[in-house]
Amino acid sequence: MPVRVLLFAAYRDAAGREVIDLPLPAPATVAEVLRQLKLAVPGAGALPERPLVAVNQVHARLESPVADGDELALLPPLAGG
Amino acid sequence: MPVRVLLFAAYRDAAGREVIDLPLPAPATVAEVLRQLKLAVPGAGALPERPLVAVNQVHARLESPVADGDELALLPPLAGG
Amino acid sequence: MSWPCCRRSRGVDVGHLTDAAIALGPLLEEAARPDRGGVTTFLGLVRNHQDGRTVLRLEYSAYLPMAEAETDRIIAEAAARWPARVVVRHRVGALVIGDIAVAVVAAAAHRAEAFEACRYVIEELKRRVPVWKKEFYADGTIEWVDPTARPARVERT
Amino acid sequence: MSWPCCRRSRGVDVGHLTDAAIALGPLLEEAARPDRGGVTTFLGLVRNHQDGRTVLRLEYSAYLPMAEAETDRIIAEAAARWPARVVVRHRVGALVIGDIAVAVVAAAAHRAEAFEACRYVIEELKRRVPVWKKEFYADGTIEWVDPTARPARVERT
Repeated sequence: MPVRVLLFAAYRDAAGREVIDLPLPAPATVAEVLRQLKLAVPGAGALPERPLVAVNQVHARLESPVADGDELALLPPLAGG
Repeated sequence: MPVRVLLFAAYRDAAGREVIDLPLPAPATVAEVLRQLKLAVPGAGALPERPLVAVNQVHARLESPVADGDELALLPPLAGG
Repeated sequence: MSWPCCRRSRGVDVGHLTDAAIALGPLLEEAARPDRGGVTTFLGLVRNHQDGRTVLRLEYSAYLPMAEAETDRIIAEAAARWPARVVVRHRVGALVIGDIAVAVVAAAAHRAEAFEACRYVIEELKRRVPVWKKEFYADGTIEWVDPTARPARVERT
Repeated sequence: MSWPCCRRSRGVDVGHLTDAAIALGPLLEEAARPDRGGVTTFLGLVRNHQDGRTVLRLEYSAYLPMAEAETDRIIAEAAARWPARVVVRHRVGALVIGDIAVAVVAAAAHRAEAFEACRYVIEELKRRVPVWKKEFYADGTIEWVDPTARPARVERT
């Protein structure tokens, strides 16, 4: 199944990419997507073990399920306000 | 000794006066000034037993001393802000 | 008695009490500095109701010299407790619905300090600064407001 | 990726995030009403220092659609807990020292509610809304700010 991964700020700089479409065996979890991402994108190896994540624009956990067509975002430490 | 008593807002309306100079035997307390005021000014009889008071622009108590030339203010319930 | 409204003892400063409309912009300028990134402001606006009655307008009066001095003391207490700069303005005279009756601006390097200093100052101001409010109601009556005579819920307004 | 900045889904509303300078006046107008007499505002201003280093300017970026949605959720949570109207604006793009980076305005009938709602929203916003800050220092270095890597005292800024 295709999953779109979005990278922001420092993570985007590290990976050199901001949007990555990954083909994945369904069903998957956030953790599995993260593992595949680190294999597929060299710069992504520098991402932390447990980054802040969102699935379809809602905060999620590494154990959260990821479904066909979901948008998974990897969020560096927030620094708003 | 002369003591100046200031009345504000509802107390001023009740007493019909805003400044009252009272001659008093020294030493005196706020309570004594209040007692004399109620005798001297008819409308002051309606003032409460224990009003909020200030001596020389600082919050005081009924037991606080009042000295020659002091300015004693009787303060209705505060309603600022 | 009448005191000149309002104090002009701090240079061009008009003191904490003022008979002119309160504009927030200048107060923010006065409190803020490039190293104070958190600014908490409280505005007390004239409401159109009080205890279920419709208010048309109101008048604030004050024991001006004590109100200035007590506000000075409150600001000094806040400055001793938090590294914050606090600016206060309170209207006296005639106000209409929506007017700013009081403004408290607290600027600090960190937002917790700004919030705490601002809250402290408005709470103490309401508790200690000698200001009185006369409300003019739609039914034609006029009253000196007595917060101590109100139910607790409303007293916190 | 780029989303149109910024949401215009609520009529003329520009959404919670904006690439234009934040003016407080319109936000107060938006939050206030004649029956909401207590208005607490928090402004986060761009400071000229961070962890002892001199900051010249900065850039905020955001995961815009999620930032809008998460801010919506936070405001709804506040509205469920306190009878308060809360308005939020957060800048994105390039800012200089003294600019308003974020503004939270909470208007309620009573000041306790206004303070609590305002504080809740800014705390949750900093904790949950996906916005990032790149700081440009006087020494020529540039860094993505990581509040989690800082001493606790500074983290609360």
